[in-house]
Amino acid sequence: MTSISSASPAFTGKDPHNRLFGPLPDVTAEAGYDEDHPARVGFFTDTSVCIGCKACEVACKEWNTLPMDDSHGTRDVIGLSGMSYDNTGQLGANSWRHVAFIEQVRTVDLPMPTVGRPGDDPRGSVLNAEALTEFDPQTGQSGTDKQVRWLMSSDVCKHCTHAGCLDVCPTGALFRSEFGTVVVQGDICNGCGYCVSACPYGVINRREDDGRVFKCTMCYDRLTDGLMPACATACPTQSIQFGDLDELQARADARLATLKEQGVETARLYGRDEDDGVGGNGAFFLLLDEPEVYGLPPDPVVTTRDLPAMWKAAGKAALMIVGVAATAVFGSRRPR
Amino acid sequence: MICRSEGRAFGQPDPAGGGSIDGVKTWLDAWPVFRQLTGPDPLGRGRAARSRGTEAVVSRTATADRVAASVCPYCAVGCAQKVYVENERITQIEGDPDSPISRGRLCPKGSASKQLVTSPTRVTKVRYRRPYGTEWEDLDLDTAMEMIADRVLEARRKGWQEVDGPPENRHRVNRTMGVASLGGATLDNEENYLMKKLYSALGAIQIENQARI
Amino acid sequence: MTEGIATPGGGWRRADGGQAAQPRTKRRKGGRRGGRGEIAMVDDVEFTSYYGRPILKAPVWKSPDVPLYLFLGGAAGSSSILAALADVTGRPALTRVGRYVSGGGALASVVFLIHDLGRPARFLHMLRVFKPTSPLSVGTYILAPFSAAASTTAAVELLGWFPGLKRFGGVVAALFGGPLATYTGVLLANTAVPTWHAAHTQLPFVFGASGMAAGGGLCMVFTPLAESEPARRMAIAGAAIELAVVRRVEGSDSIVAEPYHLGRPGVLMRAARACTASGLGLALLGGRTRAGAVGSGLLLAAGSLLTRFGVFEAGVASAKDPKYVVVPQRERLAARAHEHASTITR
Amino acid sequence: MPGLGASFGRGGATNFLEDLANSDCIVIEGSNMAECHPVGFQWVMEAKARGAKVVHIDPRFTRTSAVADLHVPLRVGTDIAFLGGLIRYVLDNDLYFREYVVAYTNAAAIVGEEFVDTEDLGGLFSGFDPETRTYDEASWSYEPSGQDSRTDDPGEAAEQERSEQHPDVKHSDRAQAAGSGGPPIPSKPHRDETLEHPRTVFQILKRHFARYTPEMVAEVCGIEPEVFEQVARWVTENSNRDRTTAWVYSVGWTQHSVGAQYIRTASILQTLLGNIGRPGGGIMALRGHASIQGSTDVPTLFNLLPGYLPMPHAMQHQTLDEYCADAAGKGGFWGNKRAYTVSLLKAWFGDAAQPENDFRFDWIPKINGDHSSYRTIADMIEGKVHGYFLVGENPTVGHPNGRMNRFGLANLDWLVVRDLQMIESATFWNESPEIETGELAPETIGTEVFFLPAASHVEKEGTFTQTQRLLQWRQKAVEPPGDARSDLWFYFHLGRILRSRLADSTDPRDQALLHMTWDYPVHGETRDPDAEAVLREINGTGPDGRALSTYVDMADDGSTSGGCWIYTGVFADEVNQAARRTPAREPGAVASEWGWAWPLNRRMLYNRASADPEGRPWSERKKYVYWDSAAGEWTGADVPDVERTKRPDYVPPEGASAQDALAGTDPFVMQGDGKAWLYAPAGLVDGPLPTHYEPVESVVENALYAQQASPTVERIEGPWNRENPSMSEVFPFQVTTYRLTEHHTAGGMSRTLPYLAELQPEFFVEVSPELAALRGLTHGDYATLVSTRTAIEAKVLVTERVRPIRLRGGQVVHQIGMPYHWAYSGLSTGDSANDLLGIALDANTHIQEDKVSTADIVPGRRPRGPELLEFVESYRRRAGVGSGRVGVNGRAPVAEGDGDDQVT
Repeated sequence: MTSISSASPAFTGKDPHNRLFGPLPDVTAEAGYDEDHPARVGFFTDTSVCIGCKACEVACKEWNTLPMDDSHGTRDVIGLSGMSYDNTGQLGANSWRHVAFIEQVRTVDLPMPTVGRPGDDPRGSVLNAEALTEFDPQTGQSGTDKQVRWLMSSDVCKHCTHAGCLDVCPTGALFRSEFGTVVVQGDICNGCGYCVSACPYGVINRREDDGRVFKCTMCYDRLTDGLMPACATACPTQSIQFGDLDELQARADARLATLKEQGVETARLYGRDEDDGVGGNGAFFLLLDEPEVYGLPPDPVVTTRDLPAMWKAAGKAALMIVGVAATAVFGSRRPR
Repeated sequence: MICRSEGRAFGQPDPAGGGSIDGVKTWLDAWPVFRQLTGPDPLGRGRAARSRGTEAVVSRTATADRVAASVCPYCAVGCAQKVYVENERITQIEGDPDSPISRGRLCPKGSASKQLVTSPTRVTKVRYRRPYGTEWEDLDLDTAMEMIADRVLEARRKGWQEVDGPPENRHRVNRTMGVASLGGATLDNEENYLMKKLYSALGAIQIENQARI
Repeated sequence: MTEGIATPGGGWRRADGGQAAQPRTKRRKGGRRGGRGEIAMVDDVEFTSYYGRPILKAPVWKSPDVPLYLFLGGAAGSSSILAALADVTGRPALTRVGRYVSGGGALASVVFLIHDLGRPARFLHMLRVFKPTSPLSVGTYILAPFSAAASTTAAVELLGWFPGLKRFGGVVAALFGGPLATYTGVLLANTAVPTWHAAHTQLPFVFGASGMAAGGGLCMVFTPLAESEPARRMAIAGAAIELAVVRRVEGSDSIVAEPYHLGRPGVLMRAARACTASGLGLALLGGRTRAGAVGSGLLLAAGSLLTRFGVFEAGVASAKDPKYVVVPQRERLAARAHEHASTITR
Repeated sequence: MPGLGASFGRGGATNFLEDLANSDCIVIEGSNMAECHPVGFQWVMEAKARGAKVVHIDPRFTRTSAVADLHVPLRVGTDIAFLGGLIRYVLDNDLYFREYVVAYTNAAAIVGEEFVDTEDLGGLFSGFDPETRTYDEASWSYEPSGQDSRTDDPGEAAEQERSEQHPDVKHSDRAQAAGSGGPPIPSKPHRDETLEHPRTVFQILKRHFARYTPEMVAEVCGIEPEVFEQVARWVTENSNRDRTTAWVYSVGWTQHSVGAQYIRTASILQTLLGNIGRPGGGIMALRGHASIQGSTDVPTLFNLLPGYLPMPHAMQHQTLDEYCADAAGKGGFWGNKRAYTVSLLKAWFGDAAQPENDFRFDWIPKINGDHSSYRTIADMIEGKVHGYFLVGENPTVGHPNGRMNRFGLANLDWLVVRDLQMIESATFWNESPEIETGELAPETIGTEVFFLPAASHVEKEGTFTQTQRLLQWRQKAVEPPGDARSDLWFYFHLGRILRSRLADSTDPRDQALLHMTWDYPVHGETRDPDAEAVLREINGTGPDGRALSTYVDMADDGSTSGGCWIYTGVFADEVNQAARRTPAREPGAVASEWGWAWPLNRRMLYNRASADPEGRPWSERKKYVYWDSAAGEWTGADVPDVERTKRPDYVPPEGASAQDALAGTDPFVMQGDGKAWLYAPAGLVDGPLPTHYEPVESVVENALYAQQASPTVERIEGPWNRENPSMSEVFPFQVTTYRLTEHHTAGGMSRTLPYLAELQPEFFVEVSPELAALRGLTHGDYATLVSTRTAIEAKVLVTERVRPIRLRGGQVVHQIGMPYHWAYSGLSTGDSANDLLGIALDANTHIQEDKVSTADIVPGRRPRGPELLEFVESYRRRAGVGSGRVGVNGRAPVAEGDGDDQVT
């Protein structure tokens, strides 16, 4: 028997079952799937073991038959970006994985800036055993006055718990799949472009010659066949790990603990915290520097968190118009 | 009218042909707003929003006619590949997780293997450039093989040596210096074997391979 | 615009260094001419980014389609209310003009909305679901009945048929007119675009007020003086509120208000203010003359239009510069860290 | 890989990739493994996750360095100095694995009195002939022990040894014949197991490496002594009974004028540390192409027959007896050379090969010098070569000195190119840079070009042999499109047509062709030959006609056949063992039923050394193959690399030969003495021990010896291959070339693919900020690089990952990084890095030194057309080298009669 349920509590953000932000233990059930739906799956991208090979980018494009483009997303054009080895530039309609390359150097604060023969400098070397043993992953020690480190990180759609793109999609083209992922339905999207502005990570984008928007589907079709997404399948060093989200979270916590133990103070998880502005990510990361260094927002918040307040304001503003109009009409002298 | 066209765009096909109560029901079910109002997905974020295309999604790994066991042709790690074939066309190439060496993983080049073998810029017809010619010409494969055979015999003859070396150090060599060959290191062992065998039988010795480089 | 040389110390934080590699200094007020607002802005605030590249995708909405849509929706919405009330109070000329403005505006806005789609043929997919979380979905369910009612009303008004239906249509349109004029504020605010989202409780008022200024202004232009007074009053009230709220939005202490003052959006916003303010003055002082009504009505409409363009482009500019994403979020994090200073360790 | 062959007896990687996970320390040197072998690199990351230290020693900070624990940015071309320093460190501090060294290496062997080391000859060894620039190795020999210099034919063997030293023989790459089976040695040496005798290998080693102090290493390599010490500590702390260190190298070592000696140095170090033949140890040679190991095992190389049998040399090998004399009666598996050779001849010539006709040994053509690829190119320019086959190779881009390569092609009668895409080597006649400069024109080029489309790897079946000697069978997925055919098809049918053309010939020279076995079954519409039948022929058959299971069963009487003896067993039990796909039980375990590895499915070579002389594992942690005394056989995780039932205490009886001449404690079964060679008394043409020489083109003076560059470097001289003078102000910067993850070698398989082209879309060079400032180079703009060969332009990437090196005296060495994938065709285009390079060869291998050269770099784009020629010529004039001007199609200019062209 069908019953008409009211959407209004959700509208206020106060419906315990349809919250617009905050942790959601079962985002899939939230989207109307039965109890026996598959576990929510996700990506854990451990950038401390990324070797920047871009296999993820190519495997993704091969599976999803995406067009080639340059670092600005211009389709069927290529050119050197000058951003280290990153010629993909960004996530977009044509690139659903993007490997960022960040070159960093810092001067070693100790004396002896140049290489020379031993004994030339009585104060000895900049390097000592302790300094050498506590390097970060992705830190090469280069044996002179400068330390170089080259960070690499494969970015992807975050498949947010509270996905702005999904929330604002007016056609239902973007939907939550039974795996808890966020997917665009190509037969529905009419290219309104709202999702593009709603994504706090700048992930989804419109392919201009096609008119529709595109982004990572976490290989929805492969998931239905019991396969891993193409990128995680290809990743040579398991920097991209795919699996049940809770399992990945446990693995990530353990990895972080290990790195911290090894003295890698710069390691941190990104998108792991369910109390963050998007209720945690389905695709989260272990980073070795601040998120913005990788082109990620440091504290993203799903825009719909504030939607109840906005609707309230819009309602008040509409009443204001009616009030002003009424005052204007009724306060004016009647024409003769 | 709106709903009808929408129903065609994304709804389920209407088996009852419309008009009957069942037909209306099916047609209503196909309208996500109805599913929103009546189902567990009032906000239309998940189950209610699923399209006909989504319900029909199937992985092309699942529809393949067969899967061939192969090996990546790029570097020498020797990553195992699974080659999916459907209607005699390659639909996907990916790593074979059973491989003890690669564990199913591929680098960007290996991941681009499908593009390598299905590339539209692959040359699939014999091309021929005549001496002093300024254009490529077409040539039949059989004709090309016959022409090459002619030229091999002629070059072999022109470059034949019974003996070689300065007078004080002259030895039988039984070979031709007229034909040389350079192979890539993506040749199969079987191919290399036939090449070396045939060239040696012809007396050709300047047989080289990328392995030198 | 991109640099391949790594910045020494850029973002590299380590335990041994003690503190962050670079201090985040407080923003200086104003902001200087920053070219395209990328690296050139670094001297203004210090923040880290990925080669100065945007974090967000700039809105793909086209200009002028969307700003025009916002403008027309506002004008049509407010004028439909005006028309309905004028009808009730026996102002046939104002009623007629109001219906024409709202009907014409409704039709045109539908056209612009559809034209802005990547796949215009799929416009009807908008009616596939009803998403309260999507202002565009809600807006569709506002615009659809509104445009149907308003344009039908305008048509029968023009043709002079079915007077009864006319009033009914006018009332229906008026019911949806207010939401139509203000939901567009939510439409822009409910995005990750920093400058838009920051003003999320104000934009509906900006747009509602601006819609009244535009609707009132346009009705003033076409309505004989005898009946134009309500339009003038609504326009004056709208313009006054618009100026006041925009001032608050632009004057915000947050860095994300900066785009309102820079570049093209800055020019647009200044022009909008000039038009609206002068329109307001003219309406107050000379709005009861025909020439004054026409002049002030046009100025107010122009001001409203420029506001829409200005707000739209300021948002686009804010999405293109990572500064407007990183700095406010960093400030937010810092504030939160300050709150929990005792428990948080970096 | 003669460096490995001369050290251990086989030229292949000693371990397998998965085994890297068992390492406690991994040193990657001369390889950018993460970028060039990303999937193999997972095992390095696995080891790292288990706590191993990962060191990357490389001039450039690469994606490998990025995830290493330590990056050592040594100056390009100084690896021998670095490794030599490590050897000295190990010897001086008594950190070598003494028990292993004494038992399993030739450390105790006593070298003859005539040997004089580089220490006493200013960087040369005894026996050098400056005229021919070759060594006579006689003085390098062991002091004979007298008792066991046994051979079946002493006279012939002596003759062989004499002729071995002839320059013609030297130039014919005999070293590579040590690919399986170390070089033959005349006799087993005297030994002093106390290692105290001054002429023991051990003491010679100590003296030879005495000057490679940490300070000297720092000076030569341009690194901190402390960094060196850190590496030394990590390596030695992780090399003992319980722990092992692995060394990984690739073409960063081989592509040097002393490439084989680079590998030798690492071999010496790893042997001293006791890391060979043990899990997590070894030397991992990473090959760069799908079947590059296979292409040397079943060689299409001028100097080899299948299974590393040398190509017969005209001076030495007119008969089968002469051919086998050096090995007959010798110790080690090399002792069965005759059986392998006869089986090969039976496989090729079938019934026509009989004992009474010497198994038709005379049908194998003879070599008498260098017939390698580069020499052949020079010969082409001279008009000496008429026809050329390019089979999946793109030399005008992938080989150094593209211009010279193109001149070679322009002087052929005909050229057959077989490839997937229209590669640059097929379009040289109308699209090459020399068309633009006017040096070539279609109207003057008489080369007839046939482009035949080839089948891709999924359109044919067959085996690749990957980097760890593993053969893996590929199934055919689909038919090739259009005219595309497999190379197997092409050669089979070409042979068929040639045989039918000559069917009636009685000319002796045609008889080999007419009598060779060429009756493979064919399949399908295109009549594709059956690759499995070919593989079975390679495997060989026994007297009963069934496939052989092991080469041990090969006989020299003609009763067995086999096309490549080291591959015998790949078709054991009539089963295609290479097609097996049984996964390993757990990650890193030895997956013995996945594919098939030569020899005899052994995954780790010399694994007898994983046990102590008594046959017990060195430690529980590093247990691998050991003697099970109860069962009376060797057992363990892998196929033992020793006869299964040979007792550890076996002592060869007087007069034993082949494997029977090796003791139960001899793990290096392919060596005549069963030992790993710290000192190579034979097998390498440039010295028994590695010595640091500067690269041929260097901006630095050799700090170790008066001898600047390797004395035996081979050069091919002509106007099209000038050499940049060392320490020249005209060419003040060091250049190194390399690959990127996103592309594959000459680019035919990557620049044509959108998904790869977009990832690295343009040719670029990497320079340090300091060099950019010095030369006014702008990030993202063009720069022009100039050498005596030509000038090319590239986009500039300024990066801190490339750094200048300051040497003593303040000399600053700037290094320019240059990936070599580009040329004018495909989606991603640019000038070709290899055009900048010259050809100078390692005399052991005829492999070119393209990892290091010199050039100048200036901002902006290069001149176009004929102006380019004048631009480069002006550099040549300033550097004082000969003109590079050429005549029609690159031939020597008639007017100048420039006589320095040595190609005769």
